[in-house]
Amino acid sequence: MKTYNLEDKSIVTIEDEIEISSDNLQVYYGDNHAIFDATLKFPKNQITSLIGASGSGKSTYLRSLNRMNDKIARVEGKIMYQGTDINAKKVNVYEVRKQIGMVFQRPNPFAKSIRENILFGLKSNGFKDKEFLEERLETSLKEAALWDEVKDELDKSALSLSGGQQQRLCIARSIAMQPNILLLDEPASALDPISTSKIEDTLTELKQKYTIIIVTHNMSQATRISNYTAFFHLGHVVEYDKTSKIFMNPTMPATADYIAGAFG
Amino acid sequence: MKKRNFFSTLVMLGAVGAVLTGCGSNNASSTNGKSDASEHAAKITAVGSTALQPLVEKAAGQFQNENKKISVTVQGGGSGTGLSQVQDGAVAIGNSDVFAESKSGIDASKLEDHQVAVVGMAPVVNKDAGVDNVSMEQLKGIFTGKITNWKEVGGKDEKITVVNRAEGSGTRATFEDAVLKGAKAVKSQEQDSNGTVQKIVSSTPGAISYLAFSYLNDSVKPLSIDKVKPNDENVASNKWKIWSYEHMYTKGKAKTATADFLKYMNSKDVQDGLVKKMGYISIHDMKVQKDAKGNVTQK
Amino acid sequence: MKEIQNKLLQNSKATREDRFGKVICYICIGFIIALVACILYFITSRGLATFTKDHVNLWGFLTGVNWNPGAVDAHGNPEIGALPMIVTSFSVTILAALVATPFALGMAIFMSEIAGKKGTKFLQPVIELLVGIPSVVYGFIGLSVVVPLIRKTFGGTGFGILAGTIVLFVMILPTITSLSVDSLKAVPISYRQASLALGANRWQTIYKVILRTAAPGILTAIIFGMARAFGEALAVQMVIGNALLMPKGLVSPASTLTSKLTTDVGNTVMGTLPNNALWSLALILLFMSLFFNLIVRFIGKKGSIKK
Amino acid sequence: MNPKRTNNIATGVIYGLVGIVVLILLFLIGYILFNGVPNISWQFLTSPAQAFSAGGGIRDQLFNSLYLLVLTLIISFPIALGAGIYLAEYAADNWVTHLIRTTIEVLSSLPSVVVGLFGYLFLVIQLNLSFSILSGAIALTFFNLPLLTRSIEESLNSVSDLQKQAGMSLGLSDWRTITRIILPVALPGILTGVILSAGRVFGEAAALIYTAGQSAPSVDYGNWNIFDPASFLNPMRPAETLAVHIWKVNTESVTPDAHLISSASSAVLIIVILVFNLGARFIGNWLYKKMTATR
Repeated sequence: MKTYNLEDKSIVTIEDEIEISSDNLQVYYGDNHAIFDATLKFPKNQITSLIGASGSGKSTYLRSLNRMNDKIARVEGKIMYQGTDINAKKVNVYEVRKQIGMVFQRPNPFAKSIRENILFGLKSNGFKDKEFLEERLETSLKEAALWDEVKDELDKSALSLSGGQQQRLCIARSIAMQPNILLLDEPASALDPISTSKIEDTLTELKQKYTIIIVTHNMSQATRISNYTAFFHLGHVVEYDKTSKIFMNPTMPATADYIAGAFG
Repeated sequence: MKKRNFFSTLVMLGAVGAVLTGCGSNNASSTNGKSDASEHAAKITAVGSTALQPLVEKAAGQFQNENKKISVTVQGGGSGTGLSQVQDGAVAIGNSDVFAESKSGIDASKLEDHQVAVVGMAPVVNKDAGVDNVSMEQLKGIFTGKITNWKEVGGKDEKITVVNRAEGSGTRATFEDAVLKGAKAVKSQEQDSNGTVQKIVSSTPGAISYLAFSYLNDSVKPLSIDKVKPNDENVASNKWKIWSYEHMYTKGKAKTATADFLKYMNSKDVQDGLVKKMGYISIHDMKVQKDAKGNVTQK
Repeated sequence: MKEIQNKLLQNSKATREDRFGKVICYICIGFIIALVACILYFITSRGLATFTKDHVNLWGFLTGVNWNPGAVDAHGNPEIGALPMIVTSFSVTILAALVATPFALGMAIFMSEIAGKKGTKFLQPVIELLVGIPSVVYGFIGLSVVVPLIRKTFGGTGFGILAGTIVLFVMILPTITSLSVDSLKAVPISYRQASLALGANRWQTIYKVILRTAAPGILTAIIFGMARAFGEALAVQMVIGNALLMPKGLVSPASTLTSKLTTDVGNTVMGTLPNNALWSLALILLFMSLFFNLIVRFIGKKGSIKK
Repeated sequence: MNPKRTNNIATGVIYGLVGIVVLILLFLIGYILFNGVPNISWQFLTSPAQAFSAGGGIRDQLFNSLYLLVLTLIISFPIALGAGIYLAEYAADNWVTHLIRTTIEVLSSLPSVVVGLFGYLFLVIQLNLSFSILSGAIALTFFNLPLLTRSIEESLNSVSDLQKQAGMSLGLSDWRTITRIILPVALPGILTGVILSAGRVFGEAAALIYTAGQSAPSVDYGNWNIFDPASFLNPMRPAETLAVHIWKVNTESVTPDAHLISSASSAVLIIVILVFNLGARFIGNWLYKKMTATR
């Protein structure tokens, strides 16, 4: 692998309304500095992809955005959301995570029924009204394009679903909480092509209502679904721009080499 | 990682060490719980000798039937426990197989002795030892380790396995007083309970031990000593020397409910009924009397 | 916006729940620690009284071979030598653990790796059943089966370390087995699949991957087994012979710390030397189990693969 | 030696070991049941014990054992649960945690009689709980805590991290995630711990002699007033359990049928434990299925 000057970067200025942004974000695992000065702004109701080689820090960055790295890593810098620095200590992390949902690489439904998977979070937050819950159940499953497949067996164990269905259930579970932002950490990497394309379709639909940030290994996936793309390399954000720009005409040599398949 | 582990253990040892600096005075503090509280509630607790427990428990049951307001709890724990707890005032009655005088750490003058039964003990051997009578000297020889084969006392050519009783137990003290008379017992197996001794002697060829009369049965062979048979009449007349009292001690003079209960223990009802049924010898039948030092006098 | 900001900054139900949960957990662990501290203090203070109050020589206590707290020796010191019991306790525990571990591991591997669900379903309740059999029953079976068997095979009385080892072996087997099964089951399936995919056969997978991964858990299982063996009294007391002699071999009567403690503690008077001496035995027991604990953990650290 | 042969030999050895263990188990259980079952009768199970005459039963002892088990679990399970959760979820990997683990393991190696005497001096005398089921239950808690705590911790740890992350990502509190999501999945493992410790409760004698006592005063099974000394539910009454009864009958009893009582009681004990194990497993599986919706 060539060495690049990591201090050089090309970050586009975003004109649209910003939903969430990070300002000089640093992440440390013990003594190991994992993310350097990540400053990124994510536009509302758009899909942004985070790409980069394994170990480039894109997942770490994503997990920092809704404070999933608490207790695991030390995160410094600001994360601005709704005019509040949600990386501050006094912030209610549970509220943060409620508004910024997350879907993981491997499908991880609860060992409960399909219905409970969707409703557990809501019930835990004190929603008791039956009608409201049923309504949420149906809407979220529909939004996640799972309703037609499971509507007759809502009381079956979620673990009996196929991998792709489980992952869509996880997406439905997240959106049932009515978040503003959805973080997805390589949501399709463990799935077959058909499931993957179903998930991609779902995401394209979902961006009407949510701001989506997705980590992906799959560059064609990034081009297919995302409006913006950020390229991570060795913990640095090297380039951030419109997806078309990044893939057609990257500014930075590292980005160009990565897209050309020179490494990663 | 290793270092941390050792460190944690060091801290643990340190904590143990810190704890011991303040240990001198704890003995009194942990046992001074309640005094005489049991009597106010007309609740009597008797603790101690496991051998005596069944008798007292049964008597307590009958006693409660007649005195509904009084509840009597009887527990084991051993003679030492009984004596120290009654001395500390934690319980109303301390049951003991031995005279309080013989226990170090017990101030016998503060305790009042109530003798409730007499227990006789007999040496027992495994059936195939081929012996049914020994002299006192021979018995002493066996338990001091001078005689090691049954053929030396007229039995089979079989090694003698001595099974002694637990150090400090009432049975052992009685036996050693009567048989060894100050000589030191050979180091050997020790068992605490009558039941276990019975089982071991009956299953181990060449084994010898001693049991209270009530535990004698077909599985083991009791020995006569100098042709005197181990039975109740011989104990009553002191022809059979190995016997002792069962004591129920109170701290100072027994009061109210406790006194009533002790009186009941001494009544004809209990002495001729329960005491005999449980294999003890009634205190009323004794023709002689033994004091704490082992001196026997005619009644 | 303002509303969301407020939500973000205010404590919610979840915050309270978490605080509540933490408090509960800390109370529980605090309670356990207090309990342990209490009991440690209790044993240590009584156990050390022998040395501080009755001025018994610690070295003499650890190396002496005569135990007779009621009497004094030629120099006017009480005869309190615990060495024979220490040696016996050590031998019985280690032997029992040595014998039981391969069997328990074999059982555990069988139950978690080889036998199907049916085999496990049958074996598990049976093993758990054994834990509940009272010591006394083990003791009596030992007395009526094991001791005569040893007597016939090796001569002597049959009482001794060997009989104690056999009885303890059976008693600690279920503990080690069932805890080991748990550890083996906790090894992720992906490890097995990965190993098999690399062409390793079943045994190689078990030996090189599963056992290594589960090593710390298995060692804890062994510690728990040894701890049980170490603290067991009633059963051992019946078959070991309870003779205060230095063990001469595996079939000569001997006495363990616990059997002595259990036999005599009811017959002594609190606060007197014979009683304190027994608490000193309990203290040794405590230190020895601590020591075992350390050794096993030390071995465990060396043997386990780094994560 | 080639890997294939090693594999075969190893498998053979394991089968051999298992075979021997199974033989031992069968012998033990067979021995106890064979000696005991013929002596069990309805009358034996339902009549009170006799001190010196034959024909005594084990009614009170049997009930006491079960009641003591329930009380012990009520006391020790919540504590062990809290401690287990602490160790699995909150404890940092540092020397304090190691220290705590070590102390808990040491606690499990204390001889019964030491715990019994501690219980006697501390609970019975100092706290004035007198010889009672409650004292016994607290003393047994000492034994149960290490085992339970460990099995709860291990079961919680064996649940995949993904489940916890899922809970976190929904904005649930850690506490809720642990108790409502992870705990149900860990249930079968926890159950093993409960069953093992229940076995210990059933089988323990030495510690109970000094705490729950060794006499079984007759109680009224129709009296549901928990505070009435005569009530069978009163936790402040002395209670001899089945294991203590077996011990007593074997060591100091003068009843002519001591041997019969002892072997029959042992058999009853085994059967009760078996029923409890199977019952606990059944209920556990049912709960597990209900909570996790796996069918």
